[in-house]
This record gives sequence, structure tokens and C-alpha cells, in this order.
Amino acid sequence: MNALVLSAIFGVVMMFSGVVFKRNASIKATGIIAMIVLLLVNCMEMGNIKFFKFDVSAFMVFNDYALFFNSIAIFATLVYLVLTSAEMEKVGRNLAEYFALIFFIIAGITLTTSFTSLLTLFLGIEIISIPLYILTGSDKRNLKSNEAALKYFLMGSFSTGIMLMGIALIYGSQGSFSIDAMNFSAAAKTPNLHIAGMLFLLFAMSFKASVAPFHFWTPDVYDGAPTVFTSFMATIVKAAVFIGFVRLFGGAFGKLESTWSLWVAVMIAATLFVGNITAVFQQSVKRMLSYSSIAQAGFLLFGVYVMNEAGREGLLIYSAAYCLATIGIFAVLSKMTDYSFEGFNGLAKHQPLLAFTTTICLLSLAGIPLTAGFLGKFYMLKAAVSNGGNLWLVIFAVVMAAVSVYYYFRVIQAMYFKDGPVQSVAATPLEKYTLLIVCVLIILIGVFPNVFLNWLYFSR
Amino acid sequence: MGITQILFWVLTVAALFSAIMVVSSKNPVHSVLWLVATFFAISGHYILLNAQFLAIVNIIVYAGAIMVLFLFVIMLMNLNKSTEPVKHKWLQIIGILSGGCLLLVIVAALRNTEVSQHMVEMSTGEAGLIKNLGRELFTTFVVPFEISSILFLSAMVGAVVIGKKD
Amino acid sequence: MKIELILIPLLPLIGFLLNGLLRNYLSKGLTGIIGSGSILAAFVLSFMAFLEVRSGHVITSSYFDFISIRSLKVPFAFQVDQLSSIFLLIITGVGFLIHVYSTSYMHDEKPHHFARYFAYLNLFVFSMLLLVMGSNFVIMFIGWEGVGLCSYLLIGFWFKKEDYTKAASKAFIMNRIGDLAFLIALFMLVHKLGTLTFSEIFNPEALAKLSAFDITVITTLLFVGATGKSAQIPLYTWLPDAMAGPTPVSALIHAATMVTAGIYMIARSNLMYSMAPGTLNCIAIIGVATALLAASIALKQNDIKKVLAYSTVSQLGYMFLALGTGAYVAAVFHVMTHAFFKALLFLGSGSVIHAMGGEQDMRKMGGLSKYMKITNITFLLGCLAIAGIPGFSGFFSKDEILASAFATSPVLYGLGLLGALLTAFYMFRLYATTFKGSFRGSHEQEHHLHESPAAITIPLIVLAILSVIGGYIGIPEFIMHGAHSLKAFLNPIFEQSYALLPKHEVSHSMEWALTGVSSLLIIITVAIAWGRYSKKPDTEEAKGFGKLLQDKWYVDEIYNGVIVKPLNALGAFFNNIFEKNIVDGIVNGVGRLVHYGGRQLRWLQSGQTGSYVLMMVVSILIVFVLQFFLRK
Amino acid sequence: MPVNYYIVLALSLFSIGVVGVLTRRNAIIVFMCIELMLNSVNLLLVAFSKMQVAKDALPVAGTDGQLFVFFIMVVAAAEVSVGLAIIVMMYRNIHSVDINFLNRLKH
Amino acid sequence: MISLLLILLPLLSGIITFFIKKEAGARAWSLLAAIATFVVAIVAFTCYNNTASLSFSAPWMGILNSSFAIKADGMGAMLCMLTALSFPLIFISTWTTSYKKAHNFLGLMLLTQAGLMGVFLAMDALLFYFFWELALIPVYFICSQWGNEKRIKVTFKFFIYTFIGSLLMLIGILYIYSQTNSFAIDAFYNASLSSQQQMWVFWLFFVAFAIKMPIFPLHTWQPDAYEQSPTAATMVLSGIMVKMGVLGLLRWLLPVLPIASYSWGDTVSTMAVIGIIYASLIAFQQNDMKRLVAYSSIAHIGLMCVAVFSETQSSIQGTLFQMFAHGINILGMWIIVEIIERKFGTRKMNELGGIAKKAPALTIFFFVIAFANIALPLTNAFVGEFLMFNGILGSPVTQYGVAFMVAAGTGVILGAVYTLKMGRQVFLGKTNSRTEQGTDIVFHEKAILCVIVATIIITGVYPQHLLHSLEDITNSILHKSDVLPLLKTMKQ
Repeated sequence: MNALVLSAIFGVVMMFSGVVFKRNASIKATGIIAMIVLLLVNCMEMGNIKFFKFDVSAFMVFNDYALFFNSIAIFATLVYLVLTSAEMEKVGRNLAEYFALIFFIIAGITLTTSFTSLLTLFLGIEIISIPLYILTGSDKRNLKSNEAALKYFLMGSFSTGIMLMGIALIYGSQGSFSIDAMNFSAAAKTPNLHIAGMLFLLFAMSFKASVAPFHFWTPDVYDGAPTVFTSFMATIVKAAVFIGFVRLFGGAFGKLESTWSLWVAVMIAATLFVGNITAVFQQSVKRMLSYSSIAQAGFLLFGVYVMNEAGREGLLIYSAAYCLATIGIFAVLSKMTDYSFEGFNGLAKHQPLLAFTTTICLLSLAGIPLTAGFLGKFYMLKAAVSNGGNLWLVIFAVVMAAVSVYYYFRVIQAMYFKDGPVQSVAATPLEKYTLLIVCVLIILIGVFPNVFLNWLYFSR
Repeated sequence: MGITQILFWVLTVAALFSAIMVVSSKNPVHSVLWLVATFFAISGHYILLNAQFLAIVNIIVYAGAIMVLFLFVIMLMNLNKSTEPVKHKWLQIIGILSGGCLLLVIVAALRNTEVSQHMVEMSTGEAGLIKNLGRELFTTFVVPFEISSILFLSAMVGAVVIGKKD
Repeated sequence: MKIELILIPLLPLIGFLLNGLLRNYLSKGLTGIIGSGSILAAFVLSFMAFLEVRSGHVITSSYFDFISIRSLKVPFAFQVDQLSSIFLLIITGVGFLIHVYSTSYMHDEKPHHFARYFAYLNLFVFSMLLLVMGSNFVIMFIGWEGVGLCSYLLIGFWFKKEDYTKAASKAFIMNRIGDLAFLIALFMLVHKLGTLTFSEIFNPEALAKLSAFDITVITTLLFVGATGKSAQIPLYTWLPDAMAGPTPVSALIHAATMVTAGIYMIARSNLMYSMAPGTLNCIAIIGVATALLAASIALKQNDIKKVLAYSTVSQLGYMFLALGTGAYVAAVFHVMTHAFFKALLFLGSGSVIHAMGGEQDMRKMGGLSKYMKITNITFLLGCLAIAGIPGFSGFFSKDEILASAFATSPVLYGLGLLGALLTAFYMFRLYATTFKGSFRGSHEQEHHLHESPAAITIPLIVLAILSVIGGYIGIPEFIMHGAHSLKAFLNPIFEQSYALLPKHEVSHSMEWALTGVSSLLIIITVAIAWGRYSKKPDTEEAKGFGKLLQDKWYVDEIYNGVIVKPLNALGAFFNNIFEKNIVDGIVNGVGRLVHYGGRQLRWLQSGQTGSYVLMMVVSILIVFVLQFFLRK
Repeated sequence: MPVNYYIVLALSLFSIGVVGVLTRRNAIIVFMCIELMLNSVNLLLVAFSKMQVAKDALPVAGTDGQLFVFFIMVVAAAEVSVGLAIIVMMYRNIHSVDINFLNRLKH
Repeated sequence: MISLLLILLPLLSGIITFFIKKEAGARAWSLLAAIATFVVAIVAFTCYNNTASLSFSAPWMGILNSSFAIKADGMGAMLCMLTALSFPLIFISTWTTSYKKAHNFLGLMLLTQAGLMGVFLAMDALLFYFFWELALIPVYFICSQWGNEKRIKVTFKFFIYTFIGSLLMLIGILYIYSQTNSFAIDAFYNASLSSQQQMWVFWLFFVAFAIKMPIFPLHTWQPDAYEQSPTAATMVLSGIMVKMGVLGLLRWLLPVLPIASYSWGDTVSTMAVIGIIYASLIAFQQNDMKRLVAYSSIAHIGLMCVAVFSETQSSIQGTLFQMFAHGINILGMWIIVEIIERKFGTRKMNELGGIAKKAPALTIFFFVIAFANIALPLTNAFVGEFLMFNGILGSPVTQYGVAFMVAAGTGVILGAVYTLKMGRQVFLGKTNSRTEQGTDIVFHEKAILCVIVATIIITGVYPQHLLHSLEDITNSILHKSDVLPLLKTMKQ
């Protein structure tokens, strides 16, 4: 609740900071400070210091899990802002507004991760989506950005329609929007209305989480959007949607697992397949990363599929690892002039630090041990295996993970083993150190997951 | 067959017909107007269901404000002629087919659902009255209501960001 | 007096190490002294050991556990009994003579090559000593492979000539084929008996644990091993090629010692063989077949060393014939006499070649008796011995073999006799062509002709004496009762076998008759050969059957066509086609498939919102249909 | 009326909206079709809400459904403002509202 | 505790090496570190020869029931010794080979060493997996950066190949974990999966190990990778890394999944035996020395695989011994190939010849190593192969022991064929224009080759010391993987 209210307030503050401050640096500083405050406030709530004591339990419950994820999301956003706010300036003149929108999105994320009513979920998703439509189209002169915004908007609205149809059908069946009310005795036959509604919701959430076959918007939108915002969209937002996904299907439809788990399994397979296989042939790193984000979504979806404690924890670790690594890569990417693989040629010679950090991030994404990414994948696989479910799916997943190595390592190859022209990649020391910190975090989580996990366990 | 039933069928036919016309009109302006007609038919249904508040809001917000905005944009862009290039015939057919199938499948799936024979309370009931809704909205639903302000804010900021000339 | 057995092989090993490591620093003289001296010392020790063994002891000494695991204990231990002591004497004695001979024969080599040569020879003696002294099969196998290695090294001593190195490889590999069979036999023994120590295997109680089938298999496998080392059908073809090595090497390794390792091994395992009559028959047949085949080939060879090589193969066949007929003593006896006269012949031929400046073709020689008196006489004595002229050593041993063959089967006897006649024929063809008639080489060669120096002739003389008198330790029973001292000496080794073997009594009169007939025939043959070749050697190209013999029955070609070429082709097929296209092709194909899939899947991403939505709707449709209408 | 009728009606409208999205290329009309879908949902929600009223006699029964409709309208309004802004922006750049006109992002 | 040092020392010194920019300094430092590790290994395995000082355990991922548990049992100690011995030799042998940015190269090498040590010592499945990958990553970078012209593609193939394998193994580990709820090796040994479960979990593990070893038909990455890697990396790959696979079989497969190992034994052995003959035949066709040695390595490892699945005292102890022997021999082989390539600028056998005349010392070393490679008695490999063959033939778990033994033995004959062919073509015969200029090896090269040859001969003549140290672990492996009583009870 702390974070929700404050992020809304900070959003408004940022709106006006554009009027108050003339210098972009001040706006950035304000934004970053506000984000730090937000992080602190959220951590306070984890420590049971609540500023707002309304009873909102009909609509949302800020449990530890949600709060922990929010902390991760806010922290990741903080890192993201530090790393890429310089590039944000270049997108357009409305820096303050971008910051405001990002804060609003954070508010949406807090809603999405802690809803107890489908209404809150709907609002949360919309609060996330609408600013994203705008951020996607924020590079107004750029036709790619335009196209991406239009596609995103049209398809997003379409999926909203589907989601609403699902909610309506569930309401018809249950007479309530609360996810706690949807309890069936296992014996009774589930009404078709309910199943249809659930499926509609599944489709809509899959769309937001870019799960195949509802992923089609993702490559185009991620590719077309300004790189800085792609970074945000592909990481924090997507992870948040997954948290909502798990909450919805664990909370509301937990009893119907036998019905939907098959479809989720099929979707996992399809997502992994499409994401990884298509990424192989990409020529642009940015587009490759957008396909890879689809592929990663396949792994994240395991958290939904297995629907056990390990899966939920895994989702947290996975999203943390995924967010940090992807933000790191996008931060470097957004500083590059050439987004193709060739653009990375010889980066290690001229910018060893950037190359190194990118490598660590890529290794993490590829799931190499001793990085956070490995731990994420490990948790997902562990959850899936201990779930005793479909082991062929797990094997398929690891084969696809191996395919993913192919395209991630293409970047590493380009950076280290190929020669290229000297590139002037302007990275300030602050950014470099932040990248280094990101790498250290990735490795620390990978090597000493206890530290990370204990936090989670103590907070419970 | 009472007057309610007759009205129901009339409104249903009107809604469906005008909805089809929205999709099939060549001229965007006509589409907008047919959409307004659809909204009116739906509002009629609301009234039949004794949900007066929604009926009014639907007409004011949707038919009134939103559709006018649409019309406005279309006029602005001078799209009143049918400038839209036609899609491939077979793409259209596939579109219609799949839409139709979707309808068939879902209807078939939901035909025998448990609630199918439940009656909908027509013309009576207090749930749709402004008083009840207002009370609920500002007591129980006050949190979502406030939250929707964030939505509006962001939409506003967004519209400004996008719409402002650089 | 207790002999420290380890010293016997250790001395040559030290010689090897000194010569090998210090080869760049030692003078030729010093090298020769180290090389020959170490063997001489070993000979002295061996002789002492022999004396001790003669008194009835079996000397054993164990040094350390070579391999010791729970299921198998292999000590590094030596054992010298009657059988091995005979071999020890042959190896070190003949070995020493050949070392001495080599100091002169190899004198043209550069010092470090000279040292290398002696190092190899010493290493060979070391390995050979291990082979005969080992108290278990593993030590024997170490020596067994070690002599193969040295044979490889010495055949390929002149490594700059590609043919020689090929011959070396061939020898090594053919030996290895046999060795594999040998090893399998060892493993079966381990598997069945849990030990490889001779004393634990070769006693009736232990062997009783083996079924008849097991014994047959094991003995057959061991025999296959022996065919490799002792150049029997089918693995004999390496030996003629091995003549690429320096002539003393041929004398030592490929005539006197190494090739008799197979005989040693079977004699060592005689108890087991005696329990496997099937294998014995097989050995006898292979032996006689080899003897005939090799003898027939030797008839038409023109290379002096090749003739001797085939003669060696043939004589080895005799030894196996002896083994196969249960005449173990005869086999060992023939090993000994053969060591003498064949070493003599090789060294003699070496002397000739040396004098001819490296020429080995008999057709270019002739009339050498004028120039090389000592060589001529010693060579003649050798020929007489090998031909089995009565009174010479070869007569006694060969006669014993033939007698034993007759006792087993007259057919074997007939074939054996035929082989003996062929032997006499080609040996005297060789002798006559080389030493009689007139010189047919170039003038330059004629000018160069001379008798070899003393280091060459003295070993020749010693060996010639041995070739003549060597037979008298084994005078047959029918001539003089109890004069077969060798048999008496070896009795402890073979006595258990005698009980198992079928008794074939041949009357003394019959033996007299046989001996008489065979001796007569041999003398006639010698005369024919002498008469035919002493004046006019067959210099014209062989035709018809002769051609077939000259080309060695095309066995090499057949092996080449049946084994080498198909394997090569298979390898090429694997390498060029199977590996690239199928095994790796599948792997790469998966990669390419992924790549292709990536390229094709891209087209789904058409960039058109309509089609995206369409695909979403279709997916929804499919899920609904499956969920509501098809899923139960 | 039985609720079935409303379900079928709403789904019909919804499907018509879907067909519109699938068949039209004018961004504005596609968007309008999406609005049509939303409205069909609204109608369904209201019908269900009135069904709830018929089912149990609580005074507030069914109000949540109707309020949800209210929120949908709110969101729809916000979406329309953003959506039209995007469409206008695109029109400014390329003078077309054809959704397939811009097709740089693919594969 | 001291075994921890074996991992930490190379790890830390490796990281430090990255920061020593001067080439000479980096070389000296890395050599020093490698030697220090070697000394530590010697001290560890001679002076502190008790379980307490050779094992180390610390809580690590407590939540996952995984701990940082390492222990040097006989097999681990032997392989660590091999690793510790190899690295100084590798560093010295490549002392004069020039590398761009040598400090990075050497640092990565030391990291590899740390990973390898970890693999050999890990007593926790997850830790094992970690080190398994950790050893791979630096090698990937080494090969991609410093290899030959096709390096990137080839190394990449190698990497993905092994990565798929290790991921499958991860699933296997996780599956067993889901039954035991602990990653500790003892828990794995007591997992007692049903035979149906074992049957397919077996393949998850086996594929990983088989790719690493490699076993036909999963071997195709190997010749290319060996050919294209810098020789120092090839030495690590073939000398030590392939042992990871064999170790995996012995430590993580046989005792963990005894029933499946028994049931699939024949299948696996057949694959391996086919691989032996197949690789030998191909090796004969090779012209590139590196490829030849690579294929010969496939054949040798295939033999180890057959031996492992024979599950006898003799074969397993022989395999363990042979792991050491093969490591030394092939290391020597690579050193010689490296020297030849450096001296004569080619590895193509048909372009070489007559080196014996120009470089007699090198030739002698080569032939000693070559004969060791084909298991001549009194060299180390003989002991290993003898025991392995012996075990294979007498295997109680398969009825095809004789057939496997004969087929594998045929491979040994073929091994002699191609090894001698290489020796003949490269060293013997006449010199040509390329080899005419050759010179003999210099002191440091002689020194390392001497060390190798000495090791070959010493362990060949007196193998008992090493064999004895492997006795306990062999018994324990056999004890844990003994299915015969288990099967008997099942039948009843």
C-alpha cells in the first residue's frame, strides 16, 4: 500500500517537476531519489511499517510475496533509471512525463502483484498498459515507434476485451469478482461458464506476458519502441505480469489446475520453441533480445505451471535475475549506434568493462551456473521436476535453453573474438559502476543464493 | 409474450443489425453512426434491465463523448470517403469464418451451463439505481475508484505527451 | 651358490641405458664393449644358473608386486628351471656372439647410430630374458611384447628407408594380432583360475578346474599368439619382410631367439597342451603346412636373406610340428640346433653381404668360396647342419621330430620329410649359387671382395662348431641308449605331459629304417641341388609354378586385398562419408534445422496486426474446441 | 428472460467485434470494433448482475457487476483518449490510418 | 581443508593473473601458481593422507539442502594429482608459444584448473554440476579466442553440445533430488529409485558424460575442437577434461543408478566398442596429427567406458589407473605435436618426415610416448589396459564380455597401426624441404618430456603404489553398484 500510494504521488510530483525544473539533470535526480524513497518505503512495509491502514482486503492484499517482488521491481527500476535515464533524454523532450509514467506503471505493478479482486487486476493491468502504449510511441518522429505503438495499442485493447469477457463470464458463474470466492469443491462439476472465463483470462494474461501463441506483438513492439523503454517493458513489467498470472491462477483457479495445466504446458512448449528458434536467425541484437524475452517468458511460465512453493520462489529469483541481466544488456545496447550483431564486433577491445558486464549478463540469461540466471532456471526446473509433472516438457525446456546459448553467445563471440571498428560508446563512470554492481549482484545471487533467499524466508 | 419480451427482441435485432453495419460499412462516418446506434440499443437493454444509471452513462459517455471524439478524429482526417483499401477477399472470409466459429463454439460450449436457465430480473430491482450504485461506489469501491484516477492521470499525461507538437 | 636372477636381465638393461642415454658421447669401441660385455656377463650368470639348475633346483626369486588387486596378484618374479636355462644359454650365448659380430658388421655407422644399435640389441636381450625368466604369464608377456618392440626398432633401424619402416610396422602389428589372442587366453586363465603364475596353473589340480572346452580355447588362443611371434600360418608374412633389418639382427631376433618364443611358451605350457589333443593336432598341421609353404617359397627366392628367412619360417614349422606331436623335447632341441646353424647362416650371409658391399641378390654373387674361405666353410657346415646330413646337429633334432611325426601319423611324416628335402634343396641351391661357380657381380664388387675381419669370423667359427657338435646332446634312443642328455635334463618339465599323451611306440628297427631313408633322400637332394646350381644358377625369370613360388603364393597380396584394403576403404568411408555426413551430419543437421526453423518461423511474424489477431483468434478457437468438445 | 439469451446476444456482439477487428484495416474502425467488444461485455455483466439480483435477495446484490461496467467505461474512455492520440500521431506522420501501411517491424 | 586449497589456489591466482599485464610476469606467476598447486597436491596426498584433512564441508545453499562438500577419495586424489601435475607441464611446454594477451589466457587456464579440481572433488551433486560448467566456460573462451581459424564455430559447437548434455544431467540431478531432498552424494547413493525410474534417469546422466568423454556417436565435436583449439587447451581438454566424463560414470552414475547401469550396460558398451573400432579406423585416415590423436583418444576413452560397465574389480581399478596413464600419455603426445607444429609450421603428416634425423631426442620421446599410448608393457597404459581387458572379459554383468573384449582388443591393434603410421610418416623416412631446417628440442622441452616419460615408465614398472591407492574407492564403487544380490532378491 505504501508503494502504491507513494508511487502515484511521485508520479504526480514528476509530472510537475517538468514544470518546476528546467534542467534534465534535476528531473533525473528527483526521479532517482523518489525511486530510492519508494524502495525504502516498500521495504518498510515488508518490515511491517505501514503508513496507510485502510482495510482494502476486498481488492488487494499486500502479502510478503507481493511486497518482496515489488522491492525487486522497484530496485530493478532504480537500476534501470540510473543506467538509462541518459538515453531517455534522447527519446524526446518530455523527460518528466516519462518519469511520471514510469511511476504510474510502478503503481500498476503493485496492484497487479497484490490484487484479490478481478477488478483490481483489470485496473492494474490497464494502468500498466496505457502508459506503455505511450512510452512505446514516445519517439514520435520515428515511424517504427509509431507502428509499434499502434500495434501494441490495438492488440492490447483487443486482449483487454478478451480479458473482460473472461471476467464477465466468471462473474456470471460466481457472482463475485473476488478471487477468494472462487472455491469449488473438487467433486462438483465445474460450470462451463467458469472454464470459458478462465480460458479467456488465460489468453489475456498470456498476451500480456507474451506467451505463445499470443506473443506476436512482442517482437514488433519491443523492436519498435525506443530501446530504453523496451528495456523496461521487457523486464520489470513482464515479470510483474507473471506475478499477477501466478496469483490469478494459483489463487482463483488453483482448484482447476487439472484443466488449465495442460494448456499452460502446451503454451510453455510453444513459447520456448517460438522464442528460441526464431531468435536464432535474428540479425539485430535488439530484436534477438525481444525474442529471447519471449523465450524467457516460457521459463517464467513454469512458475505458473508447477504452481507450488518452489515455483513461486523460482519466479521471484528468475524475475530478479532476468530483470537485472536484461536491463544490463539493454543499457549497453542503448548506448550502441549499431544494433546488429556486427555492431558488437570488437567491443571487448575498446570497452572491456562494458563487454565484460554484457558477457556476465548474457551468461546469466543463458543460465550458466554461478550466475543468478542459472539459479532461476534451476529453481524452475527443480519445481517442475519435483512437481512430478511432464518431464518431457522439462527436457524440451533444457534443449531449448541450449538453443538459447546459441544466440546469446553470438553476442559474446562478436565482442570478444571478432574485430570491429572502434566505437565511441559514451558511458559515464556512474553507469559503468552501476553495471559492475549489476554484475556483482548477478554473481552474488548465483553464488550465494542463501543471502537472497534468506531474505525471502525471513520476511515470511 | 409481454411488452418486455417484445422490446427485448426489438432491441436485440437493432443491436445486432447496427453492429453488423459498423463492421460492414465502407464509410467510417457511417460506421461511427451505426456504432452510436448500437450503443443506443444496448442502452435500451440496460433500461429493460432496470439499470438506469448505466443506460444514461452509456449514452452520455459512450454515445455522446467517446463517439463524438471518434467522429471528430475522422472528420479531422477527412476520412469520410471510403479511403480504406480493401483487404484480400479470402482474408476477409477467413476473418468472418473464424469470428463465426468463435461464436458457434462458445455458444455451443455455454449452451448447457448451469446458469443458463436462471432468469434475469427485468424492469425491476434496485441494484441499478443511482442511489445504490453511488453508495457502493463511495464506500466499498472507493479504493478502485481512487485508483482509476491514476489511470486517468496517466492517460492524460500520455495524451499530452503524444499529442503535443514537438 | 645362489644366483641373483635379477642381474641376468638387469645387465643388458644397464647396457641399454648406458648406450642409449650416452650415445652421443661414447666411442664405438666403448659402445661395443658395453654392449657385448653386458651380454657376456649375463651369459656367465646364465651359465651359473644353468649349473645350478642342472643340480635339480628350480631357482625362483620374487621382487615386488607388479600388479596386485583383490582379484589378481601378479608378482614381478623370476623363475629359472631346466627349460628356461636352456633358452637363457641360447639367448645370451648366441646373443653375445652376435654382439661381437655386430661390432664389426655395423662399424660403418655413425657413432650415435652405432650406440643406438647396441642399445636396441641390449634391450632386446633384456626383453627376451624377461620372456623366458618370468615366473608368470604377465612377465612373459612383458618380454613377449618387448621383443616385438625391439624387433620393430631393429627392423626399422635404417629409418630413412621407407620400406624398412613399413616392414617394421608390419612386424609389430602382426605380432600384436597374435598378442591379442595371447592376452585373451591370459584373461580366460585369470577368469577361470584367478592366477597367472606358472606354478599355480601348471599342476593337475588347477588344470582340473578347467573344462576341456576351456583348455582347448585357451591353448588355441595361446597358439595363435605363438603363430604371430613365431611366424606361422597365418601370421608369418612379417618375417621375410623383417629382413630389412641389419643382418645380425635377423640372425639374433628373427632366427635364433625371438621367433622361438612361441615354442618356448608352448613348451612351458606343455601340460595344458597335453590336455588338449585337438589343439595339438591343429598345431601339428599348421606347423607342417608352414614348413612346406615356406620351404616351397624359399625354393625360388633370389635374395640371400629372403631364402634364409623362409627357411626360418619353415624350420619353425618343424618345431611346431614337434610340439603338435607331443615331442616337446624335440622342439626345444630343434630350437637349440636351429639357433646355432641358422645364426651361423645369417651371420655368414651377413659376411657375404658385407663383402659384396650390401648386395643381397644371389644372382649377382657366385664363386665366393675363393675369396672368403672361412665364411665359405662355416656356411657350408651350416648348410649341412640345416639340411640334416647325418652327424650334424640338424640331423639329430630333425630326425627326432620326424620320428615323432611318424609315430603320430605317417602322413605328417611324409610331409615333414618332403619339407626336409625341400630344405636341403634350397639350402644347397643357395650355397651353390653363392659360393660356387664364377663371380657374376660387377668388377667393382669383385675388387672389393675380401674375407671379413676377425670379429665376424670368430663368431662364425664358434657357431659352426656348435652347429656340428650341438646335436650330440640329443642322440636318439635307438642309436645309443640313454645318450639323450637333453631329454633327461628336461624331464622334470615334461614328465607330467608324457603321462597324458598317447603312447606311440615305434620299434628301433623302424626308426633305423626311417632315418636311413630320409638321410639317403636328403643326400640325394643335396647332390641334385649341388649339381644343378653350382655351375649355372637360375638367373632367368621364373614362370608358371615357379613364378607363383617366387611371388610367395601371393599371400601378401591376398592379405592386402582381403584385410588391409577393405579396412582402409571402410576407414575412408567412415572418415569421408559416414562421419561427415551421417554422424556429424545429424548433429549439424539439428543445428541447421534450428537455423532453418528460425528462418521459417520468422514468416509467422508478418508484421500485420490483422494476421496476428487472426492467429490469436484461431488459437483461442482451437483451445476451446479441444477443451469443450474433445477433452474428456 | 433467461440469462442464456443475453449470453448469446453478448457473445454475438463480441464476435461481430472480433470479425471487425479481423477484417478491417482502418485503425479507427478496428478500434471501434474493440469498443463494440467492450460494450458486449458490459451488456453481459449487467445481465449477470441482474441475474444475481434474481438469485439472492441481498440489497447490494448485483451492484458490483454494474460498478464493474462503470469502471470498464472509465478505462475505455482513457483508452480512447490514448488510442486516438496514437492514431492521430501516426496520421500526422504518414497521412494514413491503415494498420498495414506501416510494416517495417516484421520477421 | 587442504583439498579446498586445491580449488582456491588456482581460482584466486587465476583471477590475479588477469591483472598482470606484462606477459613475462603473467607467465611466471601462473607457472608459480601451478607449481604451488602441484606442491599442495603432493603434500595433501602424501603427508595429510587422512579423510579429515582431505575433506571439507561448509553450508552453502542450505535451503536447497546443498552444501559445499568436497572430499578427495582415491579417485579424486588421483585425478587432482593428474591435474596438478599437468598444468605446470602445460605451462612450461607452451612457454615459448606466443599468445596475444597472454595474461588472459593464463588466467583462464588457471580458472579451468580450479573448475577441474572442483569436479574431481565435489561430493555434492549441485556443486558437482557447478564445477562441471565452471570448467567448461574458461575453456570455451580460451578455444574461441586463441584457437585456429575455424575456432569460433567449432568451439561453439563443442560448447553447445556439452551444454545440452550438462543440462540433461541437471534434470537427472533434480529428479533424484526430488526423491531424496538432498544433493549430498550419500543421499544420492541411498536414493533407491525404482528400476523404471532408473532406466531413463540413466540416460540423462549418461548423455552428459558420454558427450564429455566422448562416446560414439556423440563424439563429433571432439576432433574439430581438438584440432582448432590452441594446443594448451587441447591438452587440458583431452588430458584431463575427458576424465570428467569417466569420473562422472564412476562416481555419479554406477553407484547412483546401479540397476540401470546394469540393464543398459550392454547397450552402452556396444556403443563404446563400436566407437573404438570406428574411431580407430578413422584415425588411420587422418593426415592432421591433432585429429589423429583426437580419434585415438575416442578409442581409448571408449575402452574405459566398456571397462566401467563391466563392473569388476579389475576393470574399474584398471580404468582408474588408465585415467591417470591416459592423461599423462596424451599430454605427452600433445606436447610433441605442439613442438612439431611450432618447429615445422604444420601438423600435416604428409608434409613432414625424417624428423628423427634432425631431432633425435624428440623422436625418442615420441616413440616412448607412442608405445605407451598403445599400451606396451612396462609403460603405464599397459597396466591399465591389462586390468581393464581382464575385467571386461571376466565381467559378471554381461554375457558379451568376450565379444566386447575382442572387439576392443581389435581397436588396440588398430591403435598400433595408426600410431606407428604417424611415427613413420612424421619421424622416419627422408627429410624434406620443410623438415630439413629442423632442430632438436631445447632444455625445457626435454625436461618436461623427461618428466612425462619418467612418469610413464615409473608407473609402468611399479604401478602398485598408484593401484593400491585406488583400491578402496574401487571397492566402494563396486559395493554400491553391485546389483546382483539386488536382482536375486527381485527374482525371489
